[in-house]
Amino acid sequence: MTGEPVKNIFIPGAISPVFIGDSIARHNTKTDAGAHSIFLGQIRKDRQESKTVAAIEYSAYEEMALEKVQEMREVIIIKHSLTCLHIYHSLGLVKVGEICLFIFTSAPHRKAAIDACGEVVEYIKKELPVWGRIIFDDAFSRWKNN
Amino acid sequence: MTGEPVKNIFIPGAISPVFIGDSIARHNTKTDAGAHSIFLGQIRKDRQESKTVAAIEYSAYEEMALEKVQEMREVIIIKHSLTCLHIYHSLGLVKVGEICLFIFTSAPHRKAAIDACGEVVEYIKKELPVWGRIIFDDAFSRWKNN
Amino acid sequence: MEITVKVFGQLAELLSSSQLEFEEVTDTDELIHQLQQKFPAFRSATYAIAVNKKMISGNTILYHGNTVALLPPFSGG
Amino acid sequence: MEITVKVFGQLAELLSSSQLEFEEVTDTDELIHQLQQKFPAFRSATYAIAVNKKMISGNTILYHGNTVALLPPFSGG
Repeated sequence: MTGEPVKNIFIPGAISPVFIGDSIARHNTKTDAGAHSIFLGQIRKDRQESKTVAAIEYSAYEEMALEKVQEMREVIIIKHSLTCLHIYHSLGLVKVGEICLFIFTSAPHRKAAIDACGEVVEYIKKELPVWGRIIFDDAFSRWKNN
Repeated sequence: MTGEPVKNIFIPGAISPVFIGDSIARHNTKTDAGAHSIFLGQIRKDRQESKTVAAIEYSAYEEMALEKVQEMREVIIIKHSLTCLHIYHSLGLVKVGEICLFIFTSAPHRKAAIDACGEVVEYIKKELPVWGRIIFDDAFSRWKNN
Repeated sequence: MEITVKVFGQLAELLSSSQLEFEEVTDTDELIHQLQQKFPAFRSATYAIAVNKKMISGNTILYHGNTVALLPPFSGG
Repeated sequence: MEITVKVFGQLAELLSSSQLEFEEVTDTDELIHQLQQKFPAFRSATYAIAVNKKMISGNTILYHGNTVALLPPFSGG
């Protein structure tokens, strides 16, 4: 435990490409970094039983999710000697084509950044108390399962 | 061979974060994509024998590089059923903290996007006729080796 | 004694509530039993349990002020 | 007969040129031999050879108009 303050990862609604571009731009001062790996989750226009996905509405057990992410952050940063690690997940409604997940790892060399990013994606999908409700174009909805 | 026209991958100087943000934004119409994986190479302020890296100057055998990338593109897109694949590499001078390589893969699901992105990074680093000349803060320079 | 039960996702729909309060309940097994009595549909639900934001795997004694969360399968990202 | 030789990276420095023209050369072995005669420092260089943008691994016959590229170890990205 490095004791850094708990960071919020939740963003209301979609994550904007401008926000992502700005985040990348700010890393030009991180001159120890030689490699950045980014994962973006985007709402896919899936077709299921003749319905088409229009959006996903996310909810979370926020306090628990932030505690879990914080523990995972510290483990992953040390394990891969990361320069930095940023995680953002949407809450509320995110429409088809919009971004709901943004993971950004930086390290001196590519292997650490790429491996860490992949591990964080798996963690977020499997371990984080977040739920997605899929909303179809006919307004019918059902709970997503990963 | 799908016979698509050969795309240029080379960009003069650094790749700007705004360009990357715009590229992400344009993918909101790619509604078959559920996952994007991005790799960015950034010039690291390395210290070597008491010198500090200030920039890297890239040159390439452009015609051959574009032919090779085109062949690789077609193989990777089919192998991972990608929605799309974009590759950009700087030519000329790129300073510390600036971005010299931008790889962007999109697929319906995360595994394909992540695996493809990693494979393209390795290909670019090992197979592409591109050369980097490291320029130190004392104006001394030497050729980079991967 | 006061135990807060937070309910998420499809379970919140099933129980028509995202938060419940319990007065007399000594452990998580008893809590689940009381919930099943009150909400028969809850019997067939799939969920994990967290006490004070930590996942538990067996029956766990509850103390005054504990928060129990009922977590259906995660589906973030 | 005309063969264009393109030279890149550290090799272009070594040969003080990024492009050379050869008139009489039948294959890549002979070309390398002529280059070594002309540029003694070239003997100790590390490089791969491409003919018309395709990597070759053994001696290759050259034809009028061929472009030979001498490629030091790649260091992109």
